[in-house]
Amino acid sequence: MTEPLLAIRALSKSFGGIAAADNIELDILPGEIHAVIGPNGAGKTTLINLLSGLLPADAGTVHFNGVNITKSSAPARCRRGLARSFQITSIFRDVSALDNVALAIQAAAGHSFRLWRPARTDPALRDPAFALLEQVGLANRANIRAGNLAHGEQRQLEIAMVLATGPKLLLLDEPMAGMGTEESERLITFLAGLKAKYTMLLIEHDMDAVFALADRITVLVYGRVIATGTPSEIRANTDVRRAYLGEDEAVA
Amino acid sequence: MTQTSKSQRPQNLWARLRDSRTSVSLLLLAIAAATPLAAPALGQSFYVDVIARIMIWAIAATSLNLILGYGGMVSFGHAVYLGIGAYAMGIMATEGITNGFIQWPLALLLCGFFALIFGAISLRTKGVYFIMITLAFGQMLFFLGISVERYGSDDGLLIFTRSEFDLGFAELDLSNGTTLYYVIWASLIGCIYLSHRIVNSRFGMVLRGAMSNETRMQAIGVPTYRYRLAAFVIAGMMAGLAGLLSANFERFISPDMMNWPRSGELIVMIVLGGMGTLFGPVLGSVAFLMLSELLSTWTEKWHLIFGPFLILVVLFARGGLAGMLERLNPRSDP
Amino acid sequence: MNYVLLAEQFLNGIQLGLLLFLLSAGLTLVFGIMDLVNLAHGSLYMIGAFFAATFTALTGSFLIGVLLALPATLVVGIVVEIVVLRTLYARNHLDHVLATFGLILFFNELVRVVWGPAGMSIPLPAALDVSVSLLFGITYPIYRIVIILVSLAVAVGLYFLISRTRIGMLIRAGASNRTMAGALGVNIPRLFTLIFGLGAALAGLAGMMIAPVTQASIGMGEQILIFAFVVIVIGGIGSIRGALVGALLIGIIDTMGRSFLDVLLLVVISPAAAETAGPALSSMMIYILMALVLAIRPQGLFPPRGRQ
Amino acid sequence: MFKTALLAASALALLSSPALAESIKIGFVTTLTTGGSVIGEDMRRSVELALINMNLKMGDLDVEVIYGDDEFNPQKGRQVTERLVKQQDVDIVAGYIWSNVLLASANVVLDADKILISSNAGPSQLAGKGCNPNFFNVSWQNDQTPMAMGEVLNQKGVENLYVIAPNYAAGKNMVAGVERTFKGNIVGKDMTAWPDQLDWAAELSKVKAANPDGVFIFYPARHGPAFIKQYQQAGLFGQIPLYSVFTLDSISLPRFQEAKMEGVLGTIMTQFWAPDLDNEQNNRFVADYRAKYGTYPAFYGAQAYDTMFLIKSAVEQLGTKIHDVDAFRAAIAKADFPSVRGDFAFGNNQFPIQNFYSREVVADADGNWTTSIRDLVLEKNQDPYAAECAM
Repeated sequence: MTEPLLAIRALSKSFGGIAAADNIELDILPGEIHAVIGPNGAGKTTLINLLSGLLPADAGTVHFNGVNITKSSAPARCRRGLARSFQITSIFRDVSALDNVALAIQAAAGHSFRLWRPARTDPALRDPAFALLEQVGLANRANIRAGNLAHGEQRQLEIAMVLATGPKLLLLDEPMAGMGTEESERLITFLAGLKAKYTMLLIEHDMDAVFALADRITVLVYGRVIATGTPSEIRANTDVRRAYLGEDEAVA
Repeated sequence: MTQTSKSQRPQNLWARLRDSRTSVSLLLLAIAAATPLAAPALGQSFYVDVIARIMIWAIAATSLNLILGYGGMVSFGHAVYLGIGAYAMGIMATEGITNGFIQWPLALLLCGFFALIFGAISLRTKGVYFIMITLAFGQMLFFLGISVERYGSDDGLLIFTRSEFDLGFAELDLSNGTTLYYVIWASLIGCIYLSHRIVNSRFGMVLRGAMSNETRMQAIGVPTYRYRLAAFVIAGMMAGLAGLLSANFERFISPDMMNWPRSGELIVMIVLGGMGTLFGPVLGSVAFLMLSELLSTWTEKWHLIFGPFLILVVLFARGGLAGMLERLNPRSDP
Repeated sequence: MNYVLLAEQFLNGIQLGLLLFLLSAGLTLVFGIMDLVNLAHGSLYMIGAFFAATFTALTGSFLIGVLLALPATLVVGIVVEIVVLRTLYARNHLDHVLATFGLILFFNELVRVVWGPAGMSIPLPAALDVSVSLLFGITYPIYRIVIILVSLAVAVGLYFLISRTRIGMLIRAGASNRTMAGALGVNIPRLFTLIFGLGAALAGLAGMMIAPVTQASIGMGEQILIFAFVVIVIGGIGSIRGALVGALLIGIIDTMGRSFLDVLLLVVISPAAAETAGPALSSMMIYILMALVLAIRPQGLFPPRGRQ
Repeated sequence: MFKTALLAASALALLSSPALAESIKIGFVTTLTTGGSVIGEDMRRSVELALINMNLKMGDLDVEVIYGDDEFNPQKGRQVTERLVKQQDVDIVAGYIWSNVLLASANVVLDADKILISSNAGPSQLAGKGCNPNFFNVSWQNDQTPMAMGEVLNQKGVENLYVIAPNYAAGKNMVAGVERTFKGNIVGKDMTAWPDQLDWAAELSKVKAANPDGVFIFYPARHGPAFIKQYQQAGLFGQIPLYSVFTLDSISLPRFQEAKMEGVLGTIMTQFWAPDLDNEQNNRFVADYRAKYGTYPAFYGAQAYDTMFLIKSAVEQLGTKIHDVDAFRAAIAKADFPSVRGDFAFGNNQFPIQNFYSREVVADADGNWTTSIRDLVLEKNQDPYAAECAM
């Protein structure tokens, strides 16, 4: 069996007595797109926050590439190759799209204790950043202030930033949220194209996207994993249908 | 798409001068450069001192702007580094060390050291807690200054000998008012240029990024704390330079330099001038000090006018003077 | 160790602490709920003192003076909130600091113009102007006991207001989650004005209580304001309980420092050094305490739940 | 733009054209804002009164007084002094309430080779080794008044004394002064934060515990009434006698009367002057002051009044030659003027040699509280630092 890229063991987190992550066990295999689905409040975003280091876990361990990162800080995890997007777009709104990606490139290029040379004219940052913008289809918007981009463009920009950090595993928190059908479809194609290079953990409400992209799916309800399997296995799983799709009567 | 869109176009001089913020600021600096020559001829030598004092405050404000305007760190105890720089000089002068080559580096190192300690603790907190803990550190040193009798305690300390810079072949004589004036002027230019380099460097990008969206910054792998701390130390040392200059210029230092209203005034200058802009602190310190000078000669009750003026600035002049000047610019490409 | 002195100093600490609590309670609510840094809170303390002095002089009775000064300070607070502060809520802390700094300058000068530079004293009824013997040979100024009792009564009243009434429920909701309070369908602007007015009246009350001791004077608000900020930061912003604990802590530590530090220092350093180091260290102590608390608990001792 | 700048510059140049010889410009630095301005107001009133009484003339010269506000802050005091010396180009600088403000500002005036007259502050630093030919003091050296108080304490048989004073230059001098002459034990000493501390609960509890024969305090301006009030509330009034210097004066007594604190009547202090000191100059000063302002003048005002008449006497000797600093200095050093304290002479350090009296708080014929001279304590006293002055 393949060594998992990300191994989650007995991961727990609660807020004031309410378990948002309850003893989660999950393996993400190299090269797969693994979707996590579940109803609102199931703890999906909490899971990503725990994995990216934004929240400290109460218990359990996370191993990435064989290394225990349970106690690592968010920046340290990112530098190991664990990059994330946010459910609510998180970009630097006051500067241009290109500046955003250049900053992510800079972050990946080692320490930033360089206090003299102007960063905005540094080809070592600008060129790869521009290339990434081209890749996500924002090249013609490079010099627009990020806060002025359309919503969908901002989401694309965030993905460009995620890619700029040179990740091995992408943690994508509802990348299609708030997008129109056409935009979503383009993003699905784009993510599918990335599949060869990156492993992905995808949280998504858009079931079409999930079933189109995912190799495996995990279903989370009240912070607990109730099923993991291929899309067809999940589709057939009665627990899932009952707990998640709310089809108690229909199945019975 | 051409190469130029990837890197910001290097602006030519003319393009920069069209920016009214820059041109007004450069004009002010040029006036400052000409003052020691022109003022005595006009019988206004007093204004040489006024402008020197404004420039010293402008250096301090520039240093605070580095962390506040570009890093979002609202330090309410920044005047303390002014005090440390000044007291380091004053204490050494009292103890007979007048060699500037010893005084200045030691004073700056001391400022850096204190900024490192205070910053390391303060930067663990956020928001209002940060404002308050920096205030606390400022007050600690303020009370320390009050209590050390040997160095004047509450009454302050007179400095009888200015720093001596003997280069062997020549001497930089700070007891010559004009020399000191131009040292202050050059220091201000130097500090503005240094902050210009810093805020546009990779380091500056991290600082600004962490101000605008810290979570994102962490998520792209940047441990923001250490960059903030480094900026805090740089700003502390720059303020220390202002303190050194002030001690040489006024030849009198008192703990009051470190008291919290002084830190408040520094913040006022920055916001008044336009925070997060290169020349904002200069514009702000000119406006603040000139206005208080003018109003206080006009009426003793000047606070009655100045207080509401500050409130109006906050309410209506967003972006401060720099912002107002920017609005004067001819509309250029978006 | 002189136990009578120790007990007396403890009472002094409690008295200072409770006075600080009156001032801090309003500050921490305004801070915690409206997220407004109000440097001018001390000005309301000063104005309360001057109102009380004026009304006492007019009516000849301190009690009536206070009863008139309380609503007067409340009105000033409400006017300040509506005219200046209301527009500031959406702004950042920096703008708050700047604008309220302007308010301090304005109020200090205004008081000087209206009441003159000399300040005002408030005559107390003769019965309150003396000391009384307590147990074990402790004598204590009656008026300071009055301060303690009134402050305790206000603290209890605040506790009931906040834990038992609808307004209190809204205040608690606001302190832990502002948007939630909005979602409850509350008239937020009115709630804010109310809270600010309450804070102003409490600050004014503190000023009124201390004026017969120290006089009403210009600038009396600034030094105590810094104390109050230290209190609420130590206690945790937005927490009334934190303000109470922080205020008592600061009051007792400051008083004990002023009383015993020079003697304690004698054990380690020479008398001459102790004479100068004593006052310095006792002035610094509360700031050292605050730095320590924040270094260990960056959110203060009692951070309100649900706020990060 | 350039034209306006030029116009403005020439306008400024006009404004500050050098003073014509038919007037004398006096810079007067005092506290006109903040809580310290009660004293500044008393001084300014007395200066104005002096100007009226001399018909705005000193000899043939018109008099112009330019006030500077030190904002109760040494740094600001120094800056305003600088403005007076460099921008207004005054002929002489006078005033100064606070020792620390004077110490910060003195060398601005002295370096410009102008005459400096302190109308109140008398720090030891300028009386001893740091004495200066261009510096004159028209009040007293800080140590002297408490030295007189030390004598009074000895006469009263006080053995154990508790000392409380603010922790700044004058406060330290006052404590040093009383320690100089007081022969008993100092059983406790508290130096409190200045000017912020207005609540002495902790210190008063310590006094109670120490149970001394007397308490010595120095709390000028608004601090005095606050301290004494708390002394009463702590039940110490009538239990432990309170001996003060510069604490009960014509500024604070109306406050006590307002607060109905009968206990201060009869309190003894030491001073070089009192409103009822009987001489022609003082009688006129006090009567005019009361007629114009309705209250008794304080000693601050008396000193300011003397300052103006001292300058007048020098100008009358010099005529229009006031720009000759040496002659100006010599003329002032003669101290040939009618002083509100009767005889007046400068010692070698150019501080006054004068009498110190004990005085008592009394109610005058109309029931107003004031102070009245009792006994002569120190006769023709020179301060202890004069010997260190090389002049």
